[in-house]
Amino acid sequence: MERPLRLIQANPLDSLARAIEALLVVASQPLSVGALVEACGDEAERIETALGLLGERYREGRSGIVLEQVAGGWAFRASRDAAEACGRLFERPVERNLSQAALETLAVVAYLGPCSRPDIARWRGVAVDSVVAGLVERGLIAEAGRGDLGAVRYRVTPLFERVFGLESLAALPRLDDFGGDADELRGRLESLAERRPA
Amino acid sequence: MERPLRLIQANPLDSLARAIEALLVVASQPLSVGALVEACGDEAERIETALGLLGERYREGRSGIVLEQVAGGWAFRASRDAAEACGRLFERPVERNLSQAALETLAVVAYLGPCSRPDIARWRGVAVDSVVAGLVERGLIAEAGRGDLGAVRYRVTPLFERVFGLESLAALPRLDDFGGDADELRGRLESLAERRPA
Amino acid sequence: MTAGRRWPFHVAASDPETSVLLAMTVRELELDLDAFEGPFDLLLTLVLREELPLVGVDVAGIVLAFVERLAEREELDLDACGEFLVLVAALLELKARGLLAGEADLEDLEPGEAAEELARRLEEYRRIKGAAEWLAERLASERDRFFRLGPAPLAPRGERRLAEQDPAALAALLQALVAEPPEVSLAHLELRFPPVSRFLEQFRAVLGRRARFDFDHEVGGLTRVEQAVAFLALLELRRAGEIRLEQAAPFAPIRVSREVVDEEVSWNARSA
Repeated sequence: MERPLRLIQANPLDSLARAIEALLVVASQPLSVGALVEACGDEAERIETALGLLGERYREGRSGIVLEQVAGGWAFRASRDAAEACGRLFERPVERNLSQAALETLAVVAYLGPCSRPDIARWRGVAVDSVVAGLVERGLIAEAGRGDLGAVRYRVTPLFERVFGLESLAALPRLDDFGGDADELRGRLESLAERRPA
Repeated sequence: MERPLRLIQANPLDSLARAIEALLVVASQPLSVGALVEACGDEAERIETALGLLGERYREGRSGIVLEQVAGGWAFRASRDAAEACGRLFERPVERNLSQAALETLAVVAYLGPCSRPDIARWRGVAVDSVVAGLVERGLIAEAGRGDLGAVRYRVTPLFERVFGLESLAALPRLDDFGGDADELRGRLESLAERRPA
Repeated sequence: MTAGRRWPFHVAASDPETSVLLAMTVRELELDLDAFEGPFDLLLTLVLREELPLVGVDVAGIVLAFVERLAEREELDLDACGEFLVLVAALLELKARGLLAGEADLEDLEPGEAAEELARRLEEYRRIKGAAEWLAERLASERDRFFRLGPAPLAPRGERRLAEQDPAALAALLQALVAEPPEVSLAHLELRFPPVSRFLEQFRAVLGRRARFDFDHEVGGLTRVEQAVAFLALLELRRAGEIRLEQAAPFAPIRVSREVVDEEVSWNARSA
């Protein structure tokens, strides 16, 4: 705790550099000098000098964190030395399981799609916005036009069929008591939704 | 800023520590020792030693980037000194305007989860649908399967632990330690009684 | 008991010289609770219309507000205290039933056991409130802790891959979703209290036939909860200026009579 304090006094730019470090580690996109000026309440020239110091500190071969100037401004990235480890971190996840919410939503869309978010929410009895967004992002469901009321409807994708090992949707297992009749299923879900307590 | 670097270079764990720095600066969420072991292809014990070195280097008062143990893993955050600068640039959408109802619901789910909306309603004594939907939207709670009666159950997320700065749910105070306010109420009544004119 | 007893209190007037001693009824007692802010009688009305869940209402807070008001006074108004006690007792009974509602096995409990169960639940709720307070304080102390949400700007974009899944899981989940839910117990319905409107209509009908009636006579044979609701309906009618209430002495029968409307005053009120 003692040393860096003395260091600050020795270098007036040090606390500015530390503020910039902090901003860069929190940012979700590169930060321009203008944004740093606004955040630090300091002059552009001093910001640039501080960025120079940080570039020296966070550079390839010296640190695992590397400061890089890109189109939109400045950002931290992983050093090239760590590329292999980063590759494992980001590519590793062959995810075994989908969440319960994701599976249930997929079941509804697979058996009863195309259907809209309000349909799915009503039938499942919970809000589904973030689950649907997640499934779209993963490419398991996709938009399939709009319904009568103008709401975007969704269907499952070829990737879904691949992941679930299905030749086509017709190969989905039958439900007991429902001979593959989607209308009957839909009717049943609607009547359950009506009776569900608010 | 010079000194800690020499410390890392002098140490045989240096390249491991740099790989961990790199992983942490790009990771989307806190990384567990297990995840680091897998990504770095190194032993847990060495990973932990390297984390110790990094904790020394990236600590409050010494660096703008701070290493913290949170939500079951390790993550970088901004130093508290830089909070003002960060506040000018970044929103806090997750925790902004958390109502009393939202906090009580979070408390129920954190301590007694997984639990369903009817469970939470019973604890809080009011309908909780919109509060629960809001917390799901913020990512502080998530679905965790269905209970015996078919109701969706919820648990708190790692983001909850992160926002509240908890190493894990075990870091919450014991529920039994709350509830001393019966005495406080009695005290307030007594002090009022004393103030009453004879 | 005298319904609508005036409850005098001092108001901070803009000019202290002309500060007047205003009178108010217990029902106009101003409350500032977590769940509710406003006069006591509005709280009662909202509770009876089931627009405000009573379980969230801090009855101790109401008692404190009343006692604080009492402390501002020079002397004790026993009648006002009596009215207050009746109203709070009714609220507490309704609240107790609300807290105990929804569990079929509770009706089998002995009164002593039920009281214990209620105390246990209140204690649990108090703990959850305590935990929520702790979370709020924690949030405040962590306000200067910033971290990134989402991926880093220059993070590698790894492809998300999913292990092979079993389609039978989908069928099973959908099957569960279309299954009839188990029979819901209706036992708790017995614990519900009747709507205040039922008594409003009943009392208006009686006053349509007769100029006055005895409250005790009308509500004899009803349960205590029904009597409490009937009493609140009475207060509601008096507040609307439809009836006049008289009581010769504390605990004497409450006499209810039609309010004689002053035509001119009511015309002025409408045009204002």
